[in-house]
Amino acid sequence: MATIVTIIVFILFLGAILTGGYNKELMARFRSHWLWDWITTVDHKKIGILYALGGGFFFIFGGIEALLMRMQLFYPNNDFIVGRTFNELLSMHGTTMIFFVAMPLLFALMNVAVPLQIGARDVAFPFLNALGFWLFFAGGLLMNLSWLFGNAPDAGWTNYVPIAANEYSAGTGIDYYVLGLQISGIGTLIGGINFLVTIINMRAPGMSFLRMPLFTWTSFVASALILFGFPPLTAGLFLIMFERLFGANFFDVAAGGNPIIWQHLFWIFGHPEVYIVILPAFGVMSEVISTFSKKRLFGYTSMVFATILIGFLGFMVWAHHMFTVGMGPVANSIFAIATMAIAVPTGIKVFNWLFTMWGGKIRFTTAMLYAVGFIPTFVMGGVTGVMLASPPADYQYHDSYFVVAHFHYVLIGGTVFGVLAGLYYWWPKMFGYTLNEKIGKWNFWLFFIGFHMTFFIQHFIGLFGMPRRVFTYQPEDGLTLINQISTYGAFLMAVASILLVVNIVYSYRHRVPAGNDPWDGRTLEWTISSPAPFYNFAQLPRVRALDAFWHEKMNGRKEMEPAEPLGPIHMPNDTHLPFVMTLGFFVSGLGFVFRSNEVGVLGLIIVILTMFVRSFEKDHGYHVETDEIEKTEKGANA
Amino acid sequence: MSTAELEHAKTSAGLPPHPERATMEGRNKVLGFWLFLGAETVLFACLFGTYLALKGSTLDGPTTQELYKIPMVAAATIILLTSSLTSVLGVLGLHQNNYKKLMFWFGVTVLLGAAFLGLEIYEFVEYVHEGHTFTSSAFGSAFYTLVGTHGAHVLFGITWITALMIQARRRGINLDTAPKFFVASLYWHFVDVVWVFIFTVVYLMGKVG
Amino acid sequence: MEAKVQQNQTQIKKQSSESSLKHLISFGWMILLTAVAFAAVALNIVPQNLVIPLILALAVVQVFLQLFTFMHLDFKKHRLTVMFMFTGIGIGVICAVALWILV
Amino acid sequence: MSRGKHSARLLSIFAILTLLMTGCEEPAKTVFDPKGSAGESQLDLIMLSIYIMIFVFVVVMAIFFYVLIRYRQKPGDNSIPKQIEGSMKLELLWIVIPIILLAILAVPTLSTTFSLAEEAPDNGDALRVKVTAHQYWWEFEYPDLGIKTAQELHIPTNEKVYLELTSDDVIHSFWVPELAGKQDLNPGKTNTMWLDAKEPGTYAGRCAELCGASHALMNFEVVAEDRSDFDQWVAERKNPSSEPQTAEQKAGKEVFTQNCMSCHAIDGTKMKTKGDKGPNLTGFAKRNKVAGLMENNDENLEKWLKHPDQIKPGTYMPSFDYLNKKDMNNLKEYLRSLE
Repeated sequence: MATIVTIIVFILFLGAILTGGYNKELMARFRSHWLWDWITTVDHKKIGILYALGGGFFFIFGGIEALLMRMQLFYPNNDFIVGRTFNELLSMHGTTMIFFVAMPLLFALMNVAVPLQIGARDVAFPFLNALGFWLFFAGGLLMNLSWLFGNAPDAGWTNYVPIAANEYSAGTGIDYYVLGLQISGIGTLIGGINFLVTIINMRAPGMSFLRMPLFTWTSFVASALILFGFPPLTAGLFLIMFERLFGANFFDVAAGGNPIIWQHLFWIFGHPEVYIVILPAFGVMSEVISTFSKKRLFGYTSMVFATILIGFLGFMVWAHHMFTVGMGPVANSIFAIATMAIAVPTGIKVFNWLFTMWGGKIRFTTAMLYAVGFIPTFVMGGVTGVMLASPPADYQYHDSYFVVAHFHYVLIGGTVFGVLAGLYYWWPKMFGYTLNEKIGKWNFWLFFIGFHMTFFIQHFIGLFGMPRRVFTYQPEDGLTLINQISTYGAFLMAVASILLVVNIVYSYRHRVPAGNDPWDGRTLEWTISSPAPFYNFAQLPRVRALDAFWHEKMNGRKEMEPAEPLGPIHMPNDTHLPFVMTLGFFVSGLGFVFRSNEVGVLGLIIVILTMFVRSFEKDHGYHVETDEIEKTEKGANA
Repeated sequence: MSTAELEHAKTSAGLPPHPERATMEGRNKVLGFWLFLGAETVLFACLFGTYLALKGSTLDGPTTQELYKIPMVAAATIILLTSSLTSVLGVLGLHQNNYKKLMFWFGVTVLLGAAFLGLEIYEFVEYVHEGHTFTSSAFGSAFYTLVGTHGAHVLFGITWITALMIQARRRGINLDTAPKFFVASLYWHFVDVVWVFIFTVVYLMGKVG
Repeated sequence: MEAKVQQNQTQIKKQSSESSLKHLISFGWMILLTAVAFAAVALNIVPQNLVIPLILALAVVQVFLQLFTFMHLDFKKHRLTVMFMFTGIGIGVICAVALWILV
Repeated sequence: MSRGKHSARLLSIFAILTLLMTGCEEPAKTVFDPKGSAGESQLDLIMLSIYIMIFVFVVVMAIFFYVLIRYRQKPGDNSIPKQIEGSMKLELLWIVIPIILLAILAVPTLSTTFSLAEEAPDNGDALRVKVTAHQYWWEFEYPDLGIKTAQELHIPTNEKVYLELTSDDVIHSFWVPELAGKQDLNPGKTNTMWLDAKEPGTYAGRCAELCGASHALMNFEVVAEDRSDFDQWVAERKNPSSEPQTAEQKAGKEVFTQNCMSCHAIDGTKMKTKGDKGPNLTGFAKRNKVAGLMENNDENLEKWLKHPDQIKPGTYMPSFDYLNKKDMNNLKEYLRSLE
């Protein structure tokens, strides 16, 4: 039966792909719908907005999961959500927040800002960029579907075997994790390659590497980390998939396997991942602090080299997540020293930010508040990170709430503050109007206070003997009130998050055009109109210094000197193929989850067919003519 | 000889000497593909590491020394190395804008790839008969995952190059197809490099013990 | 104009004949290195504890041959590509060795 | 040694603050009050790193607030500040100082790492315990003494006890906050660690690695006793009084043989099988806790026997709610007579 269905679906797909839809009239209706425009877009700015929407969407899920967990921990021996369900919540919360919230939100900012900052008309691979987004979204969707179909992944975001093996995690929960991450991981890898090539090949004339804005630099290094960090995850996920679906024996001790292999593969990926989500946030902070202090970034060159160094060292330290595994004192010592070494380039960054503000004229906009609030918060997360680097001390911290507190300081205090600063900062460039500053400030303070209330005391919860990932504690442990305070803080953060939504709605209703350069910016994105025209730059700018726009402003010019005469601009065509290809992956993922290998293979065949269609397609894009550009430019300036 | 070369030089006047890097799209594609190969390197390295960690866990099945047949591996190696040479000769054809040379050498590459794949499938069937299967032990799983992933790459390479040849038949060599051929040959060399490590790390080191 | 085209053509000719030879030579080297590796294992002519380092070294040499001749990598022209590729190889080696000895 | 405790008191600013926040609840098991030398050496390191980190944090915050207050834009001031590229001297300063601080932390880190990895001496004098973790209970075996017990690790005070840790199913982690940090228990691999207790007492232990539905409830206790008490415990364990005395207990033993024997062993009886799937129940009456979790009394025992799954979700112990009231009472009588 399954085979027949498979064949029918397959033929339908084949027909649809080859004919471009059998019902022309229906297709025409589809094509004229605004949704079609977003599904087929290859414009990096629109894809950036899609990433932001996707990240925001999954943030709701991750946030609700966090609140449910904090509610369960409000009382000792509470029976609100216990056992496996709690494990599902904590696994989905972690995985969602890292892969489907933090990464897409950073990708959103990277998509919006990086091509504009380097003076490029487009990214290197517009098609792949769209594909990357859709794959991320499909992966996230697939994983969250697990809530509807019985059971969710329940082995933590680290998904350690053997609890992730068939024997100890019955049902298909872990399969959603494996296939969801695999699909979105492919998307992320594609996105990373796209940014690397864009930054290497498509910089405007005069934009040498050492004139690139720091956000572009950190995006570059983060993309390189994606490039080399995601393959170990891909490999590991394949191993787990083979073990769960096809009876392989990588991790089963009885068959000669070894569960530690997964831990290594996961953390070889996992540690760079931490820097993938923190480095772009560092970049945002550098931009925001520099702009709102009206000063050039202090020690730009050392910032760049610190970023690169952090990237390199990020691959040498993964085993500090495994000090208690029993690797022996020699390996532990080596990884401890390597880990401590990372504190040096990170310290360089913090002091350079402080000295960028030193002697400046600081304006406390909401974006700047987040950047300023980031410094003490991140320093807290950083110093606890160094504390964790010491193996004997880590034997006490490991897998306790101390670790939970530490990485939330880094991930919220670093990444989330960075994303929020970036959103408030680039919002006008994305949509043409600014977010309301008054609500923004409320948003910041509530979030800031709620955050510290939730997580500061969690350091102590850990040192008072509470392991992480537990659904309860005993009344005699003496941890009740401290947990309750943490829960109150979590709800305060939820209120702050709602306030952000309120701000977005309010600012949209009362939108005032922001103009090209609302913040007195320093970099190229502020030289073009807000929102940016679809071709970005009518004429590619000639870059003459670091902070190119600021340089021109200081020399009495209002805009960049063009590096080329006005001429037709080549643009890529919109295409629905990334969506179709993603659909193939999604079908494949669902097929394997439901243990129907025919459907799984069918999905992959759809993917490969779409690849061929794309390869044979003669898609050379189109040209925007000079008079149309002139008209658009005039319209924007009027 | 000289007339033929002159003839070919005339046609090549339309294309620059390195057509794969002549356009921005081409340069992006080549660079992007190199980066992708960097990622693939790490992927294979992880599979190699897994194999090395598990190669001793043979349980009751045959050990590496009993299992591996060096003559067959040597034949496969020669075939794949030769296909690497033929694909580079194809790229030379591309650089000379010599359509026939390009098609011939890439055609040979595909055939050699298919021969390699056939040999590998034959080898796997043999092993399964000897009780060395994907699920028989951790060693079995790791072996088939590593070598099989490489085999899947070969299969994908064959399909890809064939598709490109069909494309070239329709459109000839131009600034659009040139980078595609170049990139496909990069992929093929990479698959070859991985095989160099497979015969070294898996087969030869397996024989040594 | 005419002369320039002529010059261009001879350049192309020269380049192609040269590189053809270059590729054949490096192919010869690859076959040779492979043969040595197989022989080292099959014929028992190398001391036991040196076999594995030897064949690994031979494999590494082959990688360089492939990268710099067959794959047309040129350190001067494609500096970033080379850097990325070698970073990948470095990280790959770390991963493989770590799994090998730490697990 | 005492430096650790002393430092912990110096940290009381934080601790008191936190205690105030917690309404003077006393945390039951804290890393800040170690009762063994492993925990003390770990606390020494923790305190050293906290001091260094507080120093760093204070310096950063001093600069931070100075900058924020001093350099805010005054209304009407539209001048352009001087654009500074950087300063070699300053940048070198914040490269060198962190390196020095890290070196200060690294040296004791390394020496402690190696001292905590010390293995049991070969002469056979040291007390060795084989710890095996199961979903969701702990098995403690004293190979040199021929004793097997569960949920309660008995150790003599002021002696280093060498643990050999392994797991029967998934990965667990052994943690007694007051005595020593964690060590994972991996299936198919044996890790070692040592701990000691300087004063007699009962120290709470936890599983620290997510191990399934009842990870939160996989608790155990370390009971440290003077050497003479410990020796007495060993003697009792070697000759337990496991034979039923009263009629009820005898009937209870009957119920036990029919329902429980295939999984649970009781030493000192002549039962046909010696179940090893569940905890060894020898001397059950003397244990502090039922299932390592609840106070060992009649009521809790019945709760556990009737619906273990409601207490520890996912446990392998089946429900014995089908036993009639009499059988249940007899079984409890018997279990509570095991000394």
